[in-house]
Amino acid sequence: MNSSLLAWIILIPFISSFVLGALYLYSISIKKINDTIFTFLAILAPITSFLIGVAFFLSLKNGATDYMYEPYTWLGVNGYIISMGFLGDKLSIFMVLFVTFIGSTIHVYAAGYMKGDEGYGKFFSYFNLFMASMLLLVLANSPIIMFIGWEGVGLCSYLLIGFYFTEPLNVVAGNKAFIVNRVGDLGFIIGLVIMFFYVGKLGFDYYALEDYISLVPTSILTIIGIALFVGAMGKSAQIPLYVWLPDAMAGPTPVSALIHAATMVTAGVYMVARFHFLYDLIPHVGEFMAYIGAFSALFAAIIAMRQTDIKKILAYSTISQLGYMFIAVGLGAYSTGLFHVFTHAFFKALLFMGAGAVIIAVGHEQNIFKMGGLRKKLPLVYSVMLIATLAISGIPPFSGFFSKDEILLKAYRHHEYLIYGIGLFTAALTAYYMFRLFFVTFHGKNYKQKEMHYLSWSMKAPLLVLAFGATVAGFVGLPEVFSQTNLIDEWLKAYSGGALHVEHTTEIMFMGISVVVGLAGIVVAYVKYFKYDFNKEIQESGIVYNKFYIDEVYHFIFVRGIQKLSRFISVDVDDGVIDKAVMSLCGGFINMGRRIGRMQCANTRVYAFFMLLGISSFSLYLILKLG
Amino acid sequence: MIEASFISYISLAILLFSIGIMGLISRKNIFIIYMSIELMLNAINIIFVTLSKYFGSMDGQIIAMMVMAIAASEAAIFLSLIVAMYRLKHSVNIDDFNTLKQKDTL
Amino acid sequence: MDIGLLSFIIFLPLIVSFILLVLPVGMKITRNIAFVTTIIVFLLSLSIFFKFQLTDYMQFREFHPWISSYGIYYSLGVDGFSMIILMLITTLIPLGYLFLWKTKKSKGYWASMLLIQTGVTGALLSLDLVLFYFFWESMLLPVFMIIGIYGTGNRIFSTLKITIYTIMGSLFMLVSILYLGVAFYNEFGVWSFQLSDLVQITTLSNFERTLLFFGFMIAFAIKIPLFPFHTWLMQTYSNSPTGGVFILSAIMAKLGIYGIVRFVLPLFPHQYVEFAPYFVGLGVFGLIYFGIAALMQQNIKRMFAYSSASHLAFITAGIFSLNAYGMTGAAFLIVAHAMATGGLFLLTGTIEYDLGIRSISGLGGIAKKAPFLTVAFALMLLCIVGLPGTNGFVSELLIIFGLFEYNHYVGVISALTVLVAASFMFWLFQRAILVKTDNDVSKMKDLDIKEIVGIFGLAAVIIAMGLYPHWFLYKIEPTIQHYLVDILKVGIGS
Amino acid sequence: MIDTIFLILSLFALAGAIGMITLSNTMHSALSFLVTVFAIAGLYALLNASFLFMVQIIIYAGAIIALLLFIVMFLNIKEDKLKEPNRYNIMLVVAIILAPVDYLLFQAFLKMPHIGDFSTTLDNFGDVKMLGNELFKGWLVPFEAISVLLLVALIGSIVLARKKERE
Repeated sequence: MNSSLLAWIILIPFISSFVLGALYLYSISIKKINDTIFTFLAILAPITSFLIGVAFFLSLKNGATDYMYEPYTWLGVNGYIISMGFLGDKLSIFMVLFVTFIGSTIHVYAAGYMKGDEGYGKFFSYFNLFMASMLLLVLANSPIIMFIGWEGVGLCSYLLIGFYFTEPLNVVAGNKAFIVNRVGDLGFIIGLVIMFFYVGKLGFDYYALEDYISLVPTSILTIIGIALFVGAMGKSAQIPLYVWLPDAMAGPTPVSALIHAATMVTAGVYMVARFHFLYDLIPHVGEFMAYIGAFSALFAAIIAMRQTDIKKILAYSTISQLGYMFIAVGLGAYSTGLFHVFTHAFFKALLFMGAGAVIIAVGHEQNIFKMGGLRKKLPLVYSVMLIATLAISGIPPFSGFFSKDEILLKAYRHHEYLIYGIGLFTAALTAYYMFRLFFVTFHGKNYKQKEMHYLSWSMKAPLLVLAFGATVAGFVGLPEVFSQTNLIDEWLKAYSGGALHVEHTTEIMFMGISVVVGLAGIVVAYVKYFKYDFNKEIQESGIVYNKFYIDEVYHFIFVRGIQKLSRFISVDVDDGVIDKAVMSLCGGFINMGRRIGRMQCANTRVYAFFMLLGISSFSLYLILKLG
Repeated sequence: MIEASFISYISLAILLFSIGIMGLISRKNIFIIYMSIELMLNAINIIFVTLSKYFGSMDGQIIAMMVMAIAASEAAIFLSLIVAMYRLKHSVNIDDFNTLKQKDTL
Repeated sequence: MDIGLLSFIIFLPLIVSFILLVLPVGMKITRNIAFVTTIIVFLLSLSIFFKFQLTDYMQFREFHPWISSYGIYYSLGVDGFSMIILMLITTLIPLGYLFLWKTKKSKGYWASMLLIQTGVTGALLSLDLVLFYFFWESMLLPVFMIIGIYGTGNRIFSTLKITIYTIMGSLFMLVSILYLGVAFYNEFGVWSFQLSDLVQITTLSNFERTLLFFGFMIAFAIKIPLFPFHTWLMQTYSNSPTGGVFILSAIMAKLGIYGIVRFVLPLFPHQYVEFAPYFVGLGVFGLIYFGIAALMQQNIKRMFAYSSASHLAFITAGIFSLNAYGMTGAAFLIVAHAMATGGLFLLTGTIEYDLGIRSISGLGGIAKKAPFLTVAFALMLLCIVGLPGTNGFVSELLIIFGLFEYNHYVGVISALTVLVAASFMFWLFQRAILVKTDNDVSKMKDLDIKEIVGIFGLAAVIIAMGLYPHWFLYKIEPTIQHYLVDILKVGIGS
Repeated sequence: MIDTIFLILSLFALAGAIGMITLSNTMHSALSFLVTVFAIAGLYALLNASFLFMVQIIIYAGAIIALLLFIVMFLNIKEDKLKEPNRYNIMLVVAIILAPVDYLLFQAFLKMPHIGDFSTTLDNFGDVKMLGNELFKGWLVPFEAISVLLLVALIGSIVLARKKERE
């Protein structure tokens, strides 16, 4: 295989995005273009990328070495060179596969979801730009190139959250997402810079970094590790930078599915796995990361329990699931984390797409307490949502069970009992709030009858594909007790963090505990919400519903604080002190000028008199001087 | 006793020149100002002629003559200017001719 | 053709401008001919770019006696650093014309624009300090006229303010130049104001050099502007017509930076190194200070003024970082920022032209009316924000590298730049362009084809420079290394 | 003899000059200036400048002052239009200020190098013929320039004094 095809994986969606954008501008300002052209161009790109990805996958599977393609020198200063390069190793091709696969399905779904929308072409332009950025992030061979993709996905996230930009709330949400992500990027850049300073001059691609990273003292590595993790926190919405993700649900649902659930938010996890050689050297940072992940998981799950907006619930569950992934990668079990990324992508995308279908069907209503009883109306959506909900709740044999269980097991085996406990508890909460959503949406009694909107096949077909995926995705990482070969561990051997052999009985015991806990959550939800009475108006309130007022606190401290500071600087300091000082200096001169100006009375005789005075005094001086 | 020496002529010229300046500055009548200027020219001419004799060279006289020629042309211009200005403002007071003065100072 | 190419570039606009002023032609013909002139100049500078050799020497030298009794020569030359800025100027000015095309200004406006071009390119290319001073001052005059005649608001006062500010700074520089000339005469017995001669002066004491250093620095700091010499900027920007503010922000401010690198660094390397910490501190402080101040501005141009000040402070920090990363990054950010901020000012000018509004609260919902404008605005804004894929990112990254190398803490603080610009820029974008408000923007027209070609051409360059910066950077590498030699000498000496 | 004539002429000149600047009637002061002009002409004669003596009388007394008087009469200025308060005070101040200047000039001329003998001169020094020779040998170009100047003044005065049509 020619390694230059790696570049095409990225270029195809990029070109597609550019063409779509240009056509869209043409379409809205000059002559309308039929949507089918947009659809065709848009869907072609991720599928082509996917096929190229498959080709690389097969080639790597047959024992090919990692592909490396460096088309040109990106930057060369002071003799140190950073190349624009792409790396196709097992990790990146794994990511490419699932990103393009999920991306393709969601493209198809979006073609139905966005049908007739004014910004149809724009949507797909952004979507393909996102694909290109995400693939660049994944395929980059050096942290800097990765950062280009990293920011690119952030930009697309911004653009897509604020897709309906005439609404202030959407744009505010987009801004929030971008700025909070930028806080993370600040960390990322600092990490990059420090890394470049210490080892980057020996070469700044992953191979070189892996070779030389051990030259760096551990204290510096700790700083780098934490700084990069701050970047991951931003992108993957972990405490304390998670606040943007729930608001990001303002975007169209396919966006939430693709960007804010399946792919972009997992970039942080991917990044940590990418830098496994760094984090392997600093397990204490990893532990910190795991704790952040655990607390994020718990915290988000608690908030999700009381939310009423279907997408917000899913958003918090995303944060929670991302927390699990960070537990895994924090503890060095990168492949386990990526396994969860993989399964999560399926069931969370499915959940969002199902939710999107529901939202479309009931006419753009997102409050689950205004739905209810949709089981009969939307049988297909009902069944796929059930699969996805079971998967996220960790019920075997659906995919979520295997990955989540492996994470918990890893946590236990690393003697992180607190994390294990939190994880387990969160699993119960997850099952509870997901089934709360599920029951309220699809079951209940005394719900109002609603007029249903038609769902096109382009929306339903991807649901089926992903439902299949959500069911079977777990089997690529079967635990040892069921199968000798854990495919995903095998594939990502370098990232598995060392095999942890567990007694089969222990393993089965842990699985049992997980299942029991998950079922317990489901039972509670069943009792409370299966026959939920829609007639009794309950208004959710309280500190949990209000997300612990974190948004308000942030707003008060950061937004208000900086605005006050800004006003202070520009009004009080700049105008009040500096300009005033300058102007009063000027004023002094002007006053002096006025006084002197009075002598300029515009009377020639007076001028002559002054001239005479000058001559006279000069003469006097000469007389006195010369005697 | 004052004798007609070099320095006497010079002193006379200096005095006449000073009187010209005094007239120039103190008076407002444009004719008097004009005559003061002419007086100053004459004072300078005296100095030229004196120096001409002093150095035994004709140059001073020639310059004096040219000054007179210039004074003559000046007279023509100046007097026609006065006529034009008088026509404009009906005044010979130079303080009335202040069109160039900036009215609003800074 | 080589002989006189630079002179041709400098004086063609001047000559055309005089001819146009003398001939009884109308505004339209003046404008069209002026535009063609700038295009010719652009093509000439393009030929310089391609003929440019990869060395650190001054190229395309021109050397003629001017006031020979005082050793003042008409001496021109271009090296990597000035070449990149020359390209920038000659590219941006025709672009600006495309946007100013429809503003029905009089003939004098276009003639002044040509005069400005002569001033800035002359200052950029002259290697004789007196000649430099001559051009440095002469470029102020047309700006003075453009703001004073075609500006808005309290324009006369703004004009006075900028003029007095900059001339005051320049006077310090003039005194320093003369002092250097006299020192050279005392030491070598001949008069010369050539940069290459003046660097050989050895007789000056450290104290004198420090004073002279600050004499130059004040002039440049006012032009840039650095904290606390910045207050002229905000008022001038908000009262200038679009063309004036475009020139001021995109080009003239950059010449302040250029002056530091071209003259201060080789003339006073010791002082440069000695005072670098203060200027780096000032730069990083200015970055954050102006960035925060920009947040709450109500007037778009005023906000961009603060934004420019913020970036220019950052560039200053970059050139004082004393290493190749910072200086290369600064050179690149000069270009990136000039392009982006120039584009933004032109786009804002279009909005102002259509709607007559320049306060943020009076705008909103433009995106629906003018999609091309919105896309262009977004691209420029992303470059200002320093998004990867634009040249803004490359330069900011390099400067952060440089500052980190200079001092770890400063480097970490300077990384805040990724946050500062983003916050106010995106907020502005939200309020002024995207979100629909009650304001009436029905008069807003989208860009016409000329403007689209211009601005998207610029955007293409911005992105190309972001994706393949090396192709643009390798030509200035030898020059930067040459500057570093001066600094390294100091390092060895002390 | 010469000393006496000089004394008398200079007294006349000074008196005329002072009269010119002090008299309030323009007519009177012009006549007073005429006295000065004649006195200066006499001084020229004393200084062996016979040609200048004539020119002074013809041009100054005959042309300039006469023209001046003519215009003054022509314009017929009302005396009360020209209130000039405290002009004597100003003159006094100016005189005081001028004192050092005069003193300096006086000193300067006193210290001039003594080249020629002032009392004894050539016989024909200052003759019209000598002046003419000198003028047309060494000073031809300035002389011609003066003639052009006179022409310009002629045209200029006509242009200036011409009555313009109201626009």
